[in-house]
Order: sequence, then C-alpha cells, then structure tokens
Amino acid sequence: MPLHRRIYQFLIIYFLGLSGLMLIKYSVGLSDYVIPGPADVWETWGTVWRRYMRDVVNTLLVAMVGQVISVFLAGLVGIFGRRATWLGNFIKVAAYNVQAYPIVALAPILFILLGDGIFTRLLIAAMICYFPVLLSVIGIMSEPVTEIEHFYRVTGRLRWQLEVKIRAFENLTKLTTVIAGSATLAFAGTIVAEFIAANAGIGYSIRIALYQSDLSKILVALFLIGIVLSIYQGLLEVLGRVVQRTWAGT
Amino acid sequence: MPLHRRIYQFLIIYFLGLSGLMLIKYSVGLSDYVIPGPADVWETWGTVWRRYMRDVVNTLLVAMVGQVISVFLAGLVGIFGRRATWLGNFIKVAAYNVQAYPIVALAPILFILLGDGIFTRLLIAAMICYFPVLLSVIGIMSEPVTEIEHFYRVTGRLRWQLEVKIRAFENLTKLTTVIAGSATLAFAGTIVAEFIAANAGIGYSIRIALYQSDLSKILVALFLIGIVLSIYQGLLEVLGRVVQRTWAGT
Amino acid sequence: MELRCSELSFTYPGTTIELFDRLSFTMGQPGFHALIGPSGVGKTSLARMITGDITGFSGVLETDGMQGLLYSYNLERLPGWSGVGKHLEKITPPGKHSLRDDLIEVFGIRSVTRARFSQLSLGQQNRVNLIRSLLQDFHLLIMDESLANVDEMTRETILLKIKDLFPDTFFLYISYNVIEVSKFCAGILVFRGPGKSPQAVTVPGQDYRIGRTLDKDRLEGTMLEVMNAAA
Amino acid sequence: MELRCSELSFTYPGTTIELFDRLSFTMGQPGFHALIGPSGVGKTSLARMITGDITGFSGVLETDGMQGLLYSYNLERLPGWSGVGKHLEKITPPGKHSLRDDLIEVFGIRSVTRARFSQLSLGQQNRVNLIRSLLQDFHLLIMDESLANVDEMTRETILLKIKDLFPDTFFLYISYNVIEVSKFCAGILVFRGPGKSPQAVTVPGQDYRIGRTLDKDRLEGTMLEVMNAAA
Amino acid sequence: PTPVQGSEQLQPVTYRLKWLFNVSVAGDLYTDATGIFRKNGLDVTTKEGGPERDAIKELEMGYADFGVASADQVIRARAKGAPVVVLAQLFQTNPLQWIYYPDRFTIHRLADLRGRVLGVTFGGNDEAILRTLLSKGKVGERDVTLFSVRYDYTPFYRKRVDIWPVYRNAQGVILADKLGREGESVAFLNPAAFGVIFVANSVVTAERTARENPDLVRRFIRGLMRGWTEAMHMDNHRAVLYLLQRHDPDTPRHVLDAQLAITRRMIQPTPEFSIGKLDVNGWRQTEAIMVKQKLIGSPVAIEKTFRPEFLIE
Ligand SMILES: Nc1ncnc2c1ncn2[C@@H]1O[C@H](COP(=O)(O)OP(=O)(O)OP(=O)(O)O)[C@@H](O)[C@H]1O
Ligand SMILES: Nc1ncnc2c1ncn2[C@@H]1O[C@H](COP(=O)(O)OP(=O)(O)OP(=O)(O)O)[C@@H](O)[C@H]1O
Ligand SMILES: [Mg+2]
Ligand SMILES: [Mg+2]
Repeated sequence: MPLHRRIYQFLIIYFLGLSGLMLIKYSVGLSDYVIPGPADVWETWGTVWRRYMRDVVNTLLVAMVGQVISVFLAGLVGIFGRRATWLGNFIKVAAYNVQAYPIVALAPILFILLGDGIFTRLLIAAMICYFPVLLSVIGIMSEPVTEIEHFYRVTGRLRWQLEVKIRAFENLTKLTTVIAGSATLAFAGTIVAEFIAANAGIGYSIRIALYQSDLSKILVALFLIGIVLSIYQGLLEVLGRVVQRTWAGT
Repeated sequence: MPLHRRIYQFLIIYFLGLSGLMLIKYSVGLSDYVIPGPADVWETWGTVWRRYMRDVVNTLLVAMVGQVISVFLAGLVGIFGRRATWLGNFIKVAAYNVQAYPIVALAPILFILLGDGIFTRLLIAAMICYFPVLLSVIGIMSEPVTEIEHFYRVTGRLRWQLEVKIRAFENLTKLTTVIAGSATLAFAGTIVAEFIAANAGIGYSIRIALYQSDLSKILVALFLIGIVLSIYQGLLEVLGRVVQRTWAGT
Repeated sequence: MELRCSELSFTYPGTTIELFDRLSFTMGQPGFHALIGPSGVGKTSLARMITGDITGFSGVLETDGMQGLLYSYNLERLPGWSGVGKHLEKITPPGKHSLRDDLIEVFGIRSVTRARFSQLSLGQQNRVNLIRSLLQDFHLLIMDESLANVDEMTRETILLKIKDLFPDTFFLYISYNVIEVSKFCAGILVFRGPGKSPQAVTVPGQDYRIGRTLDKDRLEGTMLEVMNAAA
Repeated sequence: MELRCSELSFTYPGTTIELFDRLSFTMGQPGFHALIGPSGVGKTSLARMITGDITGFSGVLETDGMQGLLYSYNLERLPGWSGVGKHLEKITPPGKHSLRDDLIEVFGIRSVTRARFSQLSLGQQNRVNLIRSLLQDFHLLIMDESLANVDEMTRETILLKIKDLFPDTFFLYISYNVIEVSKFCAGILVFRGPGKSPQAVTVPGQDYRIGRTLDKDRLEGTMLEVMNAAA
Repeated sequence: PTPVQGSEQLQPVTYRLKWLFNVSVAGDLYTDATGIFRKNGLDVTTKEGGPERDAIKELEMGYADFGVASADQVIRARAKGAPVVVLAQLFQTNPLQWIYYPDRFTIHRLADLRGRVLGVTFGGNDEAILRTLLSKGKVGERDVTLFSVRYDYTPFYRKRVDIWPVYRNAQGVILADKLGREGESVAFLNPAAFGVIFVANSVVTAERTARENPDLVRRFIRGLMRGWTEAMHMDNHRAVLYLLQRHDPDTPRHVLDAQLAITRRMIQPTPEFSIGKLDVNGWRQTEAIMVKQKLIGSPVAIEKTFRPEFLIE
C-alpha cells in the first residue's frame, strides 16, 4: 500500500473520530472540560505540536530498538519452544506466564532490579511487543513442511537451523506481516512504559496531560502518534517486501 | 502438553523467580519494605489467597468473554482487511491505529463515552487481545492456497466464505496456536482494564497493593494468576486439538 | 469455436532464453487434442497462457467463442474438511447428478468417496480432480498431466469414457505417452526440442473411441510420425 | 543384503478394508526392481512401510543389512531461497562432485541450475529431486513415480544411466508403465487387483542396460506375463 | 436505624467519589451504611473513584448526581466552562504531603530543601504545590533535583530520593508503619505549615441540579455532612473502623486506626468545627497558584461556584 494512501486513510479515520466526538459534544451540550471544542484543540495544537512531535520521535526510536529486541527474543523462544519436548514446553510456559503478568504488576519488581531510565522503558516495550510475534513464530515453527523437510530429515541433514530456515521461508508472508504489524505493538508498548516508568517520550506527556485532564493535548498526541506510526508501518512493509523479493528471488 | 506438567513447570518458574528476588534481597541486604522476606510473603498468602483467588476467577470470566469478542473481532477485521483493496487497506489502517493508541490514553475518552461497568472492562480487554490475533489472521487470510482455490476461482465458486474457510483450514495449527495463546493476552488485558477502570477483579486488588507498596500481595497475586492461567491455557489447547481432530478428521 | 495461436513469442521475466519464438498452430475442431514434447519445453506455460494465467506474450492467442476454459493439473487439491464425495456433490451443477455418479463409477473411486482428499493415493487424487472439472460447464478443458499418476488400464477406460460423453468439447491433453496420444487424440501438437524451427508441428492422430476399430499399422505410423517430428 | 516381506497385513486406522492381507515377496539381489499395480492398490503404502514411515502392520518386513533407505516421491520440493544448482551443491557429499556434474548433464537440467525450484517445470523438478537422492549414500532407493512427469526419452536415458552407475544397489521403481518396467527391471512385483490371491506375484524382467541387447519377443513375453498377472 | 419512608419513595442518587474506598471516604461510607441518606429520602449509590475517574465529567454526562473533586479539578473545569458548583469542602488540610527520613535531615525552613532530591508527580497537583513551596522559599529550580514519582516507592526506600509525595492520612500511615517495623522513623512536610494552602477534596454537583432541584441537593449535602460529623466523632470510632475494614480489607486494623485519627484532624481541626465549611481564602490561594503556574489561563472567580447555602440554614 503506498505511503500517501496510508496517511490519508489515517487522516480520514482520525477526523471521523474527532467529528464523532464533536457531534456528541454539541448534541449533548458538553463543556470544553469534558470534550474540548475545535478551537481549543487547534490552539493546543499550536502550542504543543513541536514538543509532542519531538516526544513521538523519541518514543519511536525506543520502540524501534524495542521491536528489534522483541522480534529477536520471540524468534529465540519460538525456535527453542517449538518442539514438544520438556524443555520446549518449559520455555513456552515461561514465555506465556511472563506475558500474563500485566506490566503494571511487574513494574515495581523491574524498578527494583533495573532502576528507571531507558533500559526499563526498552524492556517493557519489548515485553509488550514480543508475545504476539512469539505466538506466530511458535505456530509457524511447530508445523513441518514435509515435502521439503523429508529429504533432509532422512539424510540426517535437518539441523535445527535448516528446519527453522525452511519453515520461515515457506511462511515468509505471514512472518513479515506479523513483524511489520508488531511495530504497532512496540509503539504502544513504549508509550505504556513511558506512562508508568519514564520521564521522556510521548507516553510521559500523555500522563501529564491526563493529570491535567486536558483532552485537547491527548487528541494532539493521538494525531501525531497515528501519523508517525503510519509512516513507520509503511516503511516496514516496504522493507518486508524487499526481504521477500531478495530472499525468494521473485 | 499434559495439564499437570504445565502446572509444575509454572511452579518451577515461579519459585525460580522468587528465589532470584530473595537472592538479591539477602545479598544486597535490602530490608523487608523493599523486598519482603519469605515469612512475610507466606503470612500474606495465608491472609489474602482466598480473596485473591475469587478475584482471579472473576477476572478470568471477564477475560474469557473478552477473548471470544476479540477473536471474533480479529476474524472480522482480518477477513475484511485481507484484500489489498481500498476498503481492505482502510480497515487495516484503522485496526492498526486503534492498537497504537495506548489504552491509558484512550481510557478517559472511553469512560466519557461508555461510563463504567463491565462493558468498559470487556472492551479494554478485547482491545488488548484482538490485535495479535488480527496480525496472524491477516497474515493467513491474505495468502492464497492456490492448489485448492484455483478450481473454485475459475469456476466462479470462490465466495469469500469459502476462501476464508480454505485458508483457515489449511492453517489450522497456526490459528489454534495463536487463539489459545491469546488467552494470555486477554487475561493481561483484563487485568490492565481492572487496574485503570474497575472495582473488581485481581487487577483492582493489584492496584490497591501497589498504592500500599505491598510487594507480598503482588507476589501472591502473580502466583494465582500464573496457576489459573496455566490451567485455562491448557484447557484451550485441548479444545484446539479437539477442533483440529473433528474438523480435519485425523 | 476454434483455438488459434499465431506468432506467439514469450520469455519468462528474469530469464534470457526465449521459451516461444513465433509459435503458430490451430485446433479447428472440437475433440481430443494432445500437447506432447520433452520436459521443460513449455507445455504447461502454453496451457496457462491459453487460460489467461500467464500474460505478457506477443502474438495472437484466440479462443474463438469458447466459454469456460478449464485448466486441471495434477497438484490440485480438494479442501480437507470433508470426504471427497461430499465435495463432489457440492460442486455438481443442477442436472448433472447422474453424470457425477457415472463418472465416480467408471473412474473407479466409488470406494474412497468417504475418505478425505489427503487419504487418497495419488492416482485417486488425480481422478477426483478430473471428475470435478468434467462436471463443470466448459468448452475447453486442458488436462495437464492430469492422469500422470493413474495406471494405464484405468487411464484408457477414463479417456474412452470422456470421449464418449463429451464429443463436442475441446480437450487439450498434455502427456508424455506417445502411444496413448497417438491412439486417442485427433490432433497432436508436437513440441520439438530446443532450437528447432518451427517449434511445433501438428500430427493427426488415430482418434480411437468406443465403437471404432483401431488399425495397428496406422497407429504405428502415427507414433513414428510423432517421434520423427520430435527428434 | 536382501529385502524380504512375509505375511504382511495392514489396515489403515479408521478404515475397514484390509490393504494388505498376508503379502509376501522377496528381492534377493541388488538391481532394478519394479512395483507395479493399479492406482490405490497400496504401492506407496508399502514403500513407506519399508522406509519405516508407516508402522503398525503385522508380519515381517526385513531390510537385511541395508544402510540408508531412501524414499523419493514426485511431490518433494527444494527450498526456495537459492537456485537448485546451489542446493545440489550443498547436499553433495565429499568426493561426489563429479558424479553430481555427470548426473546434471545426463538428466538434462544443466540449463536450469540457476533457477529456483518453483520456476522449474514439473519434469525438471522430478529430475532434480532424483539427482539429490542419487548423490546420497544408500543401499535402497525407492522411486515412487519419481519420473512420472518426465518425458519418455529423457526417462530412458536416466534409467540407463542409473543402472550403469549403481549396479550394486537396490532400486524399487514404482511406475505404471508396463513396457518400461518390463524392459528395465530385473524383477517386477505385480500387485493384482482387489480380492485376488495372492495379492502380488513376482515376474522376472528383461533388465535391459547399456551394452546389452534387447530381445523384442522376450520383452513382449514379459509384458504379457505382467498383464496376465495383473488381470 | 429503620428508614422513615418506604423504599419505593426513595430518590435514586449516584455519588462518585474521588478515590478508592479508604479512610478518606470514611464519612461517605458511614452516611450510607447508617441509613442517613435513606432517612433523607435518598437511595444513594456510592461509587469508587480512581486515577482515571473524573466526577465533574460524570456530572456533566449525567452519570452521577454528586461527586467529590479536588479544588484544582474544580478550577480547571470552571476555566473550561464546566457548569460545576461546590457544595462543601471535606478536607480542611490537604492530605497531600511529603514523607522523609528525619534522621537524615529535617525541614525547618523551606530553604532546607536546597540540594535535595524531591519526588514529584509531574502534572499532578503535588507539582503545583512543590513549585509554590520552592518559589516561596526562594529555592531555584537548579538548586534541587526533581525526581519523577510513580507507583513504586523503591527510590525513596533506598534513599535515592529525599522527600516523596504521599497522602498523609492513607499511604503516609502505611509507610510509617512499614518503615517503623524496620526501625526507621519518618516525618512529613506539610505545605500548609509554610503557608501554602492548596485545597483538596470537596463535594460538587452540576449547576443545573442546584438550580432545578435545590431540595434534593439540600437533603443530600445535609445528610452527608451529618454522616461525616458522626463518623468523625470519637464515640463512633469503633463503628467506623469496622466499616472501613469491610470496605478496605487490605489495610490492617491498627493502620486503619491511625489513619482515622489523622483524617479526623484534617476534616475537623477542632471538635467545634462545622464540617464542610468552605475555606474561601484557601480556594483563592489555590486559584492564584494555578494562574501563576499557568495551569489555567486567567482567574475564574472561583467563589462564584460556591453554594454554601444548601448547608447552612
Ligand atoms: N516462473 C518461471 N520463471 C522462470 N522460468 C520458468 C518459470 N516457470 C517455468 N519456467 C521455465 O520455463 C520452461 C518451460 O516450463 P513448463 O513448465 O512450461 O514446461 P513443461 O513443458 O510443462 O515441462 P514438464 O513436462 O516438465 O511439465 C522451463 O525450462 C522452466 O524452467
Ligand atoms: N492416511 C490414509 N488413511 C486412510 N486410507 C489411506 C491413507 N493413505 C492411503 N490410503 C488408502 O490406501 C490405499 C492405498 O494407497 P496408496 O497411496 O498406497 O496407493 P498407491 O498404490 O500408491 O496408488 P497410486 O498409484 O494411485 O499412487 C488407497 O485406497 C488409499 O485411499
Ligand atoms: Mg508441465
Ligand atoms: Mg502412490
């Protein structure tokens, strides 16, 4: 999907949402405190967009690193947890359980162990992003591609690396979809991390806006998040296609 | 994987984690208010486990409903967003953007629009759980199974229902893996929802424990979450196998 | 109706060798036609051009007035969620039920209709796929090695049955079996090895069918002609 | 070394029909052996029992002293991330490089070694798969319709080459082509139609190879014998 | 006590608190539990608050009839035109204070904050208060280190942060108890002691309710204040404790006991004090602070939102 189309589609969605809010506001007759009027949002935009843009980019950078880590992690766990052996299952149980613990509950333990700062932010982002990728990777990695693997298996050549390579290759479209899509999760994960843990990034700014009950700022933040994410997502999909093309030679 | 093995593997993981904490506590010499000692945890366990167990079960029930909703939602979006048409892309852009907005930022808007109560809790749980399932569904649904679809396509029989059925069937293992795994996400999602919105469930109890800086209670909560989730996860996997067996007739 | 190809040229994108270089032929009459030639010569490619799956060639390829171009190949599969009998039932157009039962009987797959597709032997899979195509409304059916995994006797029964049931339809039978195509086909388009010009020549076949007698000598003549054309 | 089967009985789980009912045969000498019989009779199933992929049968199936039982079938694929030549290179054991080049040449796939597997024609795919197996160390290679999609002339070249290169190895060639198996195989295990007893009989073949002459009459005698056994 | 009227004649009312059920809502729980609302003809549903809750918004949406909001929330809402009015002020002392270890340093003057690491919730009202304290003590922003505070107290426990914002009557007591068991003593920095008044929880309702339904408002607020007054009375100490334990099972009884004592002083500084009284000067100062900190654009004339008449005859 071309980048510009992705962006104008996002704009449509955003302004549809905004119009919905305004519709409610004016039909029920709500004050600016509950739902800010267009003038208020516009004024807020003028005041904060530069700062928020910097925040979003800051967040994006962390999210990108977090995504790389989490894809790597998911790959590792998926590869080692793909077999129905004791160890495979153990790794899977561990991976699933870590995910079930809401970050908010783990955060204090993380702070004790790691302190605050960029590392905790990264870790939380990675933890939120890794699991969905993991699910796909496990699903893909635990399903044999018999017509290809058969030969390597009977001739004793099917090392795990080859097995993983074959299954990844045969499911390349699915994998790239999931990995490109997980950018969204890394982004949301980073924002959550900033919300509960950091002193920088758009999540942190959102928290402050929330304390101030300032919905206008939140709407501006959501707009910038959406734009930046659309672009990032688009670039990742292009990258995915490039990977597919070069690897599959099509 | 048999249920009992899943459970004792969880126990190993949990107690490994706990021992790690204790190791830190005693090697650095942290006092009980930073990391509670085993006696303190044990005592807390005795006091709260019954109540927390009820909370966890309460949360589980909501999570189950939330999971059903989100799998359904992911299926819908995945099916309608699978094509590279304008509408397909639009749906995808919308689905991705909604996910990118951290729940914490959307929560105030949700509360304004929906009020409190079980519905908001469900919605938040579903929103956290739906996306990873969606990614897999989109990946699977957008990849044709040519050897099977070819005939139906050229004879004009390939309605979208059949196309979806074929692709789902051919990727049944992957789908059941993802859906069973998404239970974890629904659970975590519900806890987060309770944390920010509800007045029931284990997420609510965790929030109180956090405000009171009571790590012992959090450790008890994590234990119960892990146990209950392991069981639920196990049951879902059995269910997945049953579905596979009956549908695929193997 | 006729199938006409003239001055067809094509090179797969990303490759350098010209697969077809001004290929021309015509199949003017309905009936059983063959496409024969060494492996890799372009039979499948040509078939998929006729059905429109491959485009980007130069020249003319006309399927004059034909409705329903079917392409059946030996890697096709049926969905796995029910037995092949059920699937066949589903795709049978109204009024063709007795035809279906007839085909199931003659093609010898009655005993496996309750099995899932993946439980069939290769030859059984081939036959189920073919039945499926035959039940459709079509003017041209391309059978790309559709019976490659079926034994000779069964294959003969099947070919005779098809010719008997569909006398007014075009079939394009891709096969390696010189005896078979010489015997059953009305016209045989023989692809010649690489570098030969013209790329393909048409040899008339014996067009054997139920109720006709087969002249052994003439069959051998056709076979010789085909082999000479190929060489 | 010998392959011995005695009193083999087997029914697929979930089905009612007994696929094998006290099947017995022996292949005592290395060389080219055939398995022939109508589609669905159980050839593939037997092959997969020999290689150990299907278990749960009663009776004895002995591969006395054989190391390396390979099963090659016509749906196998090579990974798609590099050209087939690269893949063949990778799986060539040390010392077999010239054998590989020889096979690539004789099998006629030199021109497509740089293409990915999915870009090959079916017959090309078949041949690449077969080369891959032949390069391994094995005592028995089962070829389950491995050359089903290769044209007759190429197939003949390939069979002669294989027999020439591997005189002391067991081959089990699953095919439908009566002429071919009668001509090239030393022993032909003919599966008979359902309900016949015994289920299979062994017919000696002409075992034609490079440097031998083929007696046409004896070949026809073998063919007749095979067809009689089958009927 | 038995209700004077049949329940079919009770008027349903929703009351949204600011916070979770804890000691800060003791009077609200008490009023409901002892049937005072019913005696006033009201069937009140008391709903817990929380960090994501905003009673003022719920008033406007019609989800709630009455609510509890802090003064800064009210001022902010008025600045954006929300039609909210204030009925009564619950806390006379803001419970939001800073905890510290007195054996490490003491704070006699605001200048003692110089060079310290100060915990603050950026965006929260503790930020406004702290900044006011600093400017009042002429402590520049560069003379201190501000540390962003979150759920977890570890930085304070490990003494990396010197003062940490807590609710004096709730978390303050819990922390004092926890640390006390390990032999650590704690002290609190109360901004009011340095003349910085920032009003906390008050009872609010929508302008329209006050205008169109004065009787309802009167019955509600009078009932509520009576409940609070009774709840704060020493005679009812045990009954309130019991009630709190039921609603807040996570806090041990001895801690609740101490929490209640402290809360009482904040709600009712002297036994004669009439609970609910609006501290007009406090509100003005709160507004002034918010203007100065640019939290609102211009003054909102906050006194105009006061409706003390429902409380006083
Ligand atoms: N997608 C592709 N890209 C590049 N080359 C291709 C592609 N598909 C086929 N070819 C090449 O085109 C030639 C013709 O292939 P095609 O499949 O048409 O042969 P065929 O006559 O059907 O052979 P067979 O009898 O083996 O099936 C082959 O050499 C093959 O390698
Ligand atoms: N997994 C299975 N479950 C049940 N029945 C099966 C299964 N696989 C094969 N069969 C049945 O067993 C019989 C023998 O199958 P097999 O594949 O061995 O035949 P074959 O002789 O190789 O036939 P072909 O020549 O068509 O490949 C067939 O009737 C088939 O339907
Ligand atoms: Mg072909
Ligand atoms: Mg077979």
